[in-house]
Amino acid sequence: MAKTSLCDEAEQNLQTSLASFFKFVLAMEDIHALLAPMRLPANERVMHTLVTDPELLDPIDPFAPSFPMNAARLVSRLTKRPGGEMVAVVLRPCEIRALIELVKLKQGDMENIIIVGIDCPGAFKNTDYVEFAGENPETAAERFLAGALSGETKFDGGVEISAACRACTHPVPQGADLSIGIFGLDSDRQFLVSADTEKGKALFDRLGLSGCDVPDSRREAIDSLLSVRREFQKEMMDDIQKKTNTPEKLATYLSGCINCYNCRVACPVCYCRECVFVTDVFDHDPFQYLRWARRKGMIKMPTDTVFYHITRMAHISTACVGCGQCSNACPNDIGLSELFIASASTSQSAFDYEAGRSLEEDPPLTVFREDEFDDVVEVNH
Amino acid sequence: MKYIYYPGCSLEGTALEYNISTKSVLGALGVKLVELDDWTCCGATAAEGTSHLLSFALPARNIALAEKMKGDLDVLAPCSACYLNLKRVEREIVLDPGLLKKINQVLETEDLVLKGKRKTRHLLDVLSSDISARDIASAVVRPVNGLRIAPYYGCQCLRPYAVFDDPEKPRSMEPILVSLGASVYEWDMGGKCCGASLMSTAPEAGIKLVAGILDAAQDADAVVTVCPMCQMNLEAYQRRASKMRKTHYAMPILYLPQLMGLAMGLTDEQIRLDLNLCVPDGFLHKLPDAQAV
Amino acid sequence: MKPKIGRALVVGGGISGIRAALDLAETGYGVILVEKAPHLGGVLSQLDSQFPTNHCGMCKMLPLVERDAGSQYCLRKGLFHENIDIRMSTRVAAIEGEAGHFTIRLQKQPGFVDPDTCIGCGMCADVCPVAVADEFNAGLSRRKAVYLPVPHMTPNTYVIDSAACSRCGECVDVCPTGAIRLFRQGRADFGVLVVDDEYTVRDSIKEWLEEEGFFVEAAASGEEALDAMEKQSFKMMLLDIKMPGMDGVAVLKKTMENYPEMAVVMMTAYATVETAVEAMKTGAMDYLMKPFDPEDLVSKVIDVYEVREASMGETMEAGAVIFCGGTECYDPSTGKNPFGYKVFPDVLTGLEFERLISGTGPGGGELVRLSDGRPVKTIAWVQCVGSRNLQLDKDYCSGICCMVAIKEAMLAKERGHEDLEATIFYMDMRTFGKSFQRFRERAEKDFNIRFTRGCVHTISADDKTGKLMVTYPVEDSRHMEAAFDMVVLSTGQQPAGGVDKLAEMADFEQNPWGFARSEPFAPARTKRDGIFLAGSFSGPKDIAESVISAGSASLCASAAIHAAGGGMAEVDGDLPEYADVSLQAPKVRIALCECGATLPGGIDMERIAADLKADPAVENVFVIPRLCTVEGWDMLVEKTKGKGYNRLLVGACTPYVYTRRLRQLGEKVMVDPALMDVEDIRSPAFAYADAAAGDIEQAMARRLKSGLSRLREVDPLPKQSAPIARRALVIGGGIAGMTAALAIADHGYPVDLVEKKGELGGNLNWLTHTIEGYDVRDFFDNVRQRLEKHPRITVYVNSRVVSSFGAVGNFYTTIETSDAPSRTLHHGIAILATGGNEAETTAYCCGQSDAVITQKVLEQKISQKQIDCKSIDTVAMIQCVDSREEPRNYCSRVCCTSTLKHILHMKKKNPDLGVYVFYRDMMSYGFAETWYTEARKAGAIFIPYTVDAKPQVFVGEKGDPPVKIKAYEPLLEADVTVNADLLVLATGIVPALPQSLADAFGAGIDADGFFREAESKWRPVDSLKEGVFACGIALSPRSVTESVASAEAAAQRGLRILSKNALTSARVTARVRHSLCSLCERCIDVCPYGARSVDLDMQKIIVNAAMCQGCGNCASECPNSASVIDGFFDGRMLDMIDMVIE
Amino acid sequence: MKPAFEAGRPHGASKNLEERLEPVRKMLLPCMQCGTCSGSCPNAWAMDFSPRHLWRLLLTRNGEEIFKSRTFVLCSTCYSCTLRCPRGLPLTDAMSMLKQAAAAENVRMHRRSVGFYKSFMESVRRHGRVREMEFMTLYFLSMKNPAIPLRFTPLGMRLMAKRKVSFEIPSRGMGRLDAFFRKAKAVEDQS
Repeated sequence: MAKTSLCDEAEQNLQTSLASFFKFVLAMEDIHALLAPMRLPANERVMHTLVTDPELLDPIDPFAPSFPMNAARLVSRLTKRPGGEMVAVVLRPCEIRALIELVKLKQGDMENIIIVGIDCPGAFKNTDYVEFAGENPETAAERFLAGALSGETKFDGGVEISAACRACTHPVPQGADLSIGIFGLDSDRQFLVSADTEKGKALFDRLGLSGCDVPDSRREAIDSLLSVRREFQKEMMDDIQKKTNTPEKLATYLSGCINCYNCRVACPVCYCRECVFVTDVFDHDPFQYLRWARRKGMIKMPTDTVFYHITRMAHISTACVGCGQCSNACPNDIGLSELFIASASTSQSAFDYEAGRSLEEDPPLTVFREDEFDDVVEVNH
Repeated sequence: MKYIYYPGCSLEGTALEYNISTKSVLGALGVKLVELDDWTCCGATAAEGTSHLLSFALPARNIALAEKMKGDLDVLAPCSACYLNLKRVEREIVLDPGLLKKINQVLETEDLVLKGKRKTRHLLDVLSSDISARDIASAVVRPVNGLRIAPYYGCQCLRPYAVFDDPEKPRSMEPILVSLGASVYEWDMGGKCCGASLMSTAPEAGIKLVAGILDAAQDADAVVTVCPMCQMNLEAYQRRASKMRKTHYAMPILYLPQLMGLAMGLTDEQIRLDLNLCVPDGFLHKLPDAQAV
Repeated sequence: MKPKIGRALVVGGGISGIRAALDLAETGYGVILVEKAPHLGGVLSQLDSQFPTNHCGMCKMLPLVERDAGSQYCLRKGLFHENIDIRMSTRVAAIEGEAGHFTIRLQKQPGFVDPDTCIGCGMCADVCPVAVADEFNAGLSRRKAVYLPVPHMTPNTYVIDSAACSRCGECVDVCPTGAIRLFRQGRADFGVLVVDDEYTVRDSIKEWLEEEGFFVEAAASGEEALDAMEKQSFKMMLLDIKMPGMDGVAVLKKTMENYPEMAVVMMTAYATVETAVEAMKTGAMDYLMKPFDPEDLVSKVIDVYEVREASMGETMEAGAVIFCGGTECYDPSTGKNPFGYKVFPDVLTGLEFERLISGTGPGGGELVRLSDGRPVKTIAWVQCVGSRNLQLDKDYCSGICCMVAIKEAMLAKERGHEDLEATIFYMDMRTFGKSFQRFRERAEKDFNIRFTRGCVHTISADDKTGKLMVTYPVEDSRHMEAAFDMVVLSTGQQPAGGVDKLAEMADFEQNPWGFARSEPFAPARTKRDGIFLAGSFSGPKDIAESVISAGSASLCASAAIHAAGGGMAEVDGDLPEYADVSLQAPKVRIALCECGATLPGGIDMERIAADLKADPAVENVFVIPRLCTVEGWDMLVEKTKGKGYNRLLVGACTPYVYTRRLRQLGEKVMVDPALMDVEDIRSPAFAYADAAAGDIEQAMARRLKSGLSRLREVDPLPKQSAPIARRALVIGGGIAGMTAALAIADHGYPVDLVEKKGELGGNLNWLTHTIEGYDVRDFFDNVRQRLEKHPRITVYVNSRVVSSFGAVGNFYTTIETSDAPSRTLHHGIAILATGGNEAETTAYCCGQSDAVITQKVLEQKISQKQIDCKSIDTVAMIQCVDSREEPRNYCSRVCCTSTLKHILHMKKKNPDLGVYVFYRDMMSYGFAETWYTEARKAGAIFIPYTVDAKPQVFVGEKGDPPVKIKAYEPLLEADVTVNADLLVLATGIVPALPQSLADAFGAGIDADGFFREAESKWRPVDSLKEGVFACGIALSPRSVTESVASAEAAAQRGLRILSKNALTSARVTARVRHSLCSLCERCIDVCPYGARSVDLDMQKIIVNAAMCQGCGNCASECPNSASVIDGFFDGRMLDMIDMVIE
Repeated sequence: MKPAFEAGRPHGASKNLEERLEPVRKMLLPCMQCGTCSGSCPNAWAMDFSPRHLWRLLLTRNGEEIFKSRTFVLCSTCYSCTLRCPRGLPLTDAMSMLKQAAAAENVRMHRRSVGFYKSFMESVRRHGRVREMEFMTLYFLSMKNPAIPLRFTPLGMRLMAKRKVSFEIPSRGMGRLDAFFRKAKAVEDQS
């Protein structure tokens, strides 16, 4: 049974209230650092920042609609090898889920971290955020939540919550030790702290939080958000299916690709130290390019772009958490997240697997079950 | 070809026509028969029902007699019960020397000794193995074309000793029937039991077997058999079977040599259809002579 | 490589023969594998699926050490190993000499098709006018007289069925490679001399033979004949016996003096037959009796001609012989045939059924009635056809049919009509093997297969529905009739035809059931030293048992060769040293075979050559007119002698033909054969035969380019090897452990034997006799003495394994002995022989009364004379106590036999003793069936019970009988009560393999606590982790003799490794490119051989190359090719694919 | 339900019958109760116990039950069971042995078939060959049941009409095979 506490400081707004809370957390003796999105001093861009001094936590801004990268990669860096100190990390649900996948792939470790998850109403693409934040980045979160929590997706200046976020059906954190909830509350000031794991509950107690029940309004708000998102997700997947259901259409869809590999750098679960596409496997002889060109009369350069995306799909579709960073990173605006979310949904449901759901579930491709996909494998028939 | 002929009791009584037709047909095919002098009953199924030793000693007496005769001749038995009883002696004394000793003790009373040197042959064995359908065909002068004949083998020429035919699905009569011009009536009752002496000891059980066979033969023109007991059961109890099944059976049950005689153009006296209890006119009309008329 | 020191002959190329040959070959011996059929695989070449996996899996038998010495693809397709010399269509004619030094004479049947030249194109079969029943499809389809014996062989070359062939010669004319010789052409050179004083005889014979193309001379007398022989050479003489002047016998004598090679056939009349027989002692080959049929005479001459010209006798040396002749299936059409087999088309044998549902079967696997082609919706299996049948003199259980029937029923359910119903009619469902009971329950529960206890006695046809009516008794003695579309007869196994002749020739005995007889407690041995038995040749066996017995036989053979001075092969040195080309850029030389002039018209090899030369990696391309000829091969050798290249690609026909020859070529021209390859360019030429020449050329070029890509990327680095500890550790000192230890030590390697108790022997300490009457104690004493005296065996009693680490070749195991410091042993292999014990129970009032005891206690009481059989009236026994139901849901295999043993013993002491046995299924498999019959004959009454209605037991008060058993008797349809003096419970066996011990060696344990084999059928004594083996009861319940077999098999598996100084990894193994590796460890999870581990200090994934089998799981799991398989590097694979689809 | 048998204490038929059953029981010990005999028997439907059940009774020493049943009397010696028995047991012979036992002990309920066989043998003893009409008459006499002859009469009349059989008054006195029969009995009793 989770422990829950409502934080509601009458004199403070959400922003200041959160800052106080996290200062309190970082002040705990056994928590040595906090990794959280903060507005940077120079240009107020929101980036994940590793803080050890609680006094520097004022610009903490976890609800800013900015999502420059999936922080699971950062947590991986902090925990891949034993570090010794305890870090609290503030993560969006999709970041937690990506982290869980990475831990399964031995790219991170949960032992020395406290995960503080947040309710996630979504975020803009990087360029859109800059546009939206404009001159007043410090109010961006407040402005955004005012609309987003009442169901708005489009905002001033024509910016829109990213497609991946609008299709996301995991707005509430799973697998976090502590969770910060804002859905279904008075978003101006209130937030809900809940502890779901043993680690979280211990911290909860030491923080001296007082217990309370979860307000009914929260459940209703989440349900209504989910139904909108599911509908959008379905439309999106139908649309992508139509656009890419033949090899030719797929090639057209991906034709803008320039092999910059930004998407794989941005992808939290693309964990290879070096991608196979930059190894000698694809270091073709010059003779080879000419031979290909001769065979068909012409060949698009660079080569292997569709192959690259298909390979990436094969490698990560069972681990894809749908965070949308691939689209975010694409310089040529290819709708990669739509494509990857759709393919991930198919492959994960085929294995009855959900990326990031649980540390206990082994990645499907490391598990051998003799009786699966009989119709595909046709062993001995 | 020459055989020692052992007709057995039935062929002197109820199966007289079998005796006569067998001799006539074999004669016509150039086979010589020397009847065993002073033969006695083989014990039929009755000896078995009363005394184990008698059931061997009685047939053994006849084999011992045959052994006294010159030449290396086989004993020919047209009656399946006789055949089996003689065959049993032939086979069992090999397996059980003690039995041979006991038999010979009994045979002493007749001044006979059994050595076990004679082979007993069934009439059907001789017809199908020694003579062959080809030779029979060449003796046919009035082929019984168009007759559908149900071959009925009964039990004892087939079982328990599988000597000349498949004991479950016998076929040995078929080439002979075909050589006579007849067509073989396909059924699977050829090797089934007719009830044997149950017709006397437990008629309520026996009659069902008879009726079952007659039912299955319904579309045949005649049943042909090589066993007096079977012939009797199938022929003589048709009335009772009819009564039980509320139907009217009128199936001619002929001995195989009778049908052969008809096709080979032998005379009535050599065939003696008149001795059969049931030869409906309908059947006679189908015979080649009738067709000619 | 050095010539092999020891060599063994393996007779029979079925599963056990292949296993024995591979075992010996892997250990380093040379093997001659002789098979009388034209193909290997025995009956398994016809069976696609095996219980309990219902897949094949034969490939799991492929060599695991020194893999490069053999082929690494489907074993049903073929077998290649450097050390195995395979002789098809060959029989053993004589075995002389003694163990260690046998002289073997082989006789090869005439081969009309040269397998080295035949390319399997099939043009011969297309024109062959003769069609006969195809034995591969169990006669369900037809084939030509020239045919492929098995459709899936590689290389698949045609053979001619000499009996069916009419010698018309059509095939010879169309064969594109001239592979077929009917030896007709040579007939004119085959001189036949006909000697007879009668003009008409000699003249007509002359005429007949001349018509057949022979050269014939006639002679009217003996003198004339001798003259003729001086003038001209003849190969054969037809010689009349009775002639005026010099008679036939005199001529024969003279001829034999002067022309001993002459084949003389005597011609005789009835009166002189005896003389003719005498003449054969003088040297005549045969005789013919006058008057003769021209056809007989002509075919006799042709036979002689063909045998002389085409068949080859050969004499070889071998140190030991293993007979693996297998069995035959009972033919239900013989005898009384109550099931109408071959009468009703829908009555099939199991083998026919398996062919019918096989994809390579006559109907492509569709399950339809053979009578009318309608779909099969109901099938019945009838068990024990030709088994357990005293009438057929088969008082044994074939052992395998129950499981085969269950498997077939499952296959039918899987592949047949969706609502197909399957029923198995049985008397006892003998699920006595490991996991069999659960397999049966899966069939019953998950597959809804019906099991009906009852012996089918009649099958008839219903003409209206076309169905088969099956009549069977139900337990309450009524009879049921049920309709089925198809009936499958589970035909039993019987001794292979010709066992008696082989027995006479090789001087071994047959057992009372007609199989080859093995010695007590030595299942692979015959009475003749050096002659061994494997597989079902000595009695029905399933695959696992056959594989074990093959291991046991190879162990014995190896020991025999070793004892006679032939050592284990040392494979060091003498390997040709090829230049290291790893730093050179690939330079490929290409040889193209034009295949005579047989390729479709218009193809220009030079054009293809020019196309290939465009690739900068190609050094040169040259064309050879016909590679399969001697001249062609010489030309290749010539053209590859020059320098300037470092890889060779040959474009020719079926590549497998050349694999062996490339090795020879490599040694000649000093290019590593691993850097050579053959690409099949002939198949595309014919696949596109109708296309334009240009298109065909492109197709051929595509193949070659693909081969080129493959070759370009071959890693030229030499193989690695690692030294090993040539010492074995055996854990458990029961019969299995002792046997294994002795077997290894006898080969000269030290063995450490660890036993947890204070004394050796395990269960042998209480067993006294086997059911056959063999004395277990004598046997035990013998083994113990030999073991204790053995200089190479160190025994540690009161000891246990504390921990172990390492891998094949180098294990480090720490053992703890009471009252002594612990010590660490360094060993190359480990054998787990931890055994098992009789299970304890509290069921059926056991423990509440002295009158209720277990079978083990009974045996002890009998041996200690604590039971006076004469003083008791009635004994009851209950089988399967706590067994064959959850949680101990397995059959303990030995209990029914012990029960029978005790019954027979007690009945012998007291024939009037009443014996009542309550059983579920009597598991008297194999020859134990005879003892079951004997127990019945002795008067024991067997009463079946079910799990739902177990017998009830009451322990008596004063005055009552000591124990009272109430149960339902289904045949009498009534309850029965047995008032017994003694109740004996068969509680079965529980294993004694601690989890911690298994874990220490990386071995698995199954649900019941037994050792988990790498594969239950094909690798029954191996762990998935190489170097760890198990035997005896640790594997599963088994008898003393069966334990010996498994122990010898495990020892043999170990010797494969210990016989090497170092383990050399194969060319195809996995490697990690550490710079790319993210250490996600997924590759470790997916490696089935436990060959991978992570080194946390080095932050590296480590591959044990000796354990890696190159399966490729890791490479396909690794997303960025950090894990690669040598020889299958991504770039090369992509390149090859690219070339093929160009 | 009442137990079919209680092993460990005597049960079964009279001592004589049990003794006669012993050789049959010994002969059939290898029986494995497969039921092929029952299934092959054309008369099993009319039997109170199937042959398999009969053998089971025999093996479990329930002789009394056996002689209360008509099963063995209904054997028409067609040898189907013998042919098919997978254990190769001479089942038809076993049936005959049961008939012989019933004949020797004059088991009352089987007097019809016993009478039939005995009358037949009597005729053989007297003449060496069976005289069908005489044997039938003897049989009717032995049954002492006036109802039985009636059943045969019409057939008898038909046969006589064909002169296949002749009506004979059974004659007493010395028979052709008297010595033979006596010796057989003596030899049989000896063993």
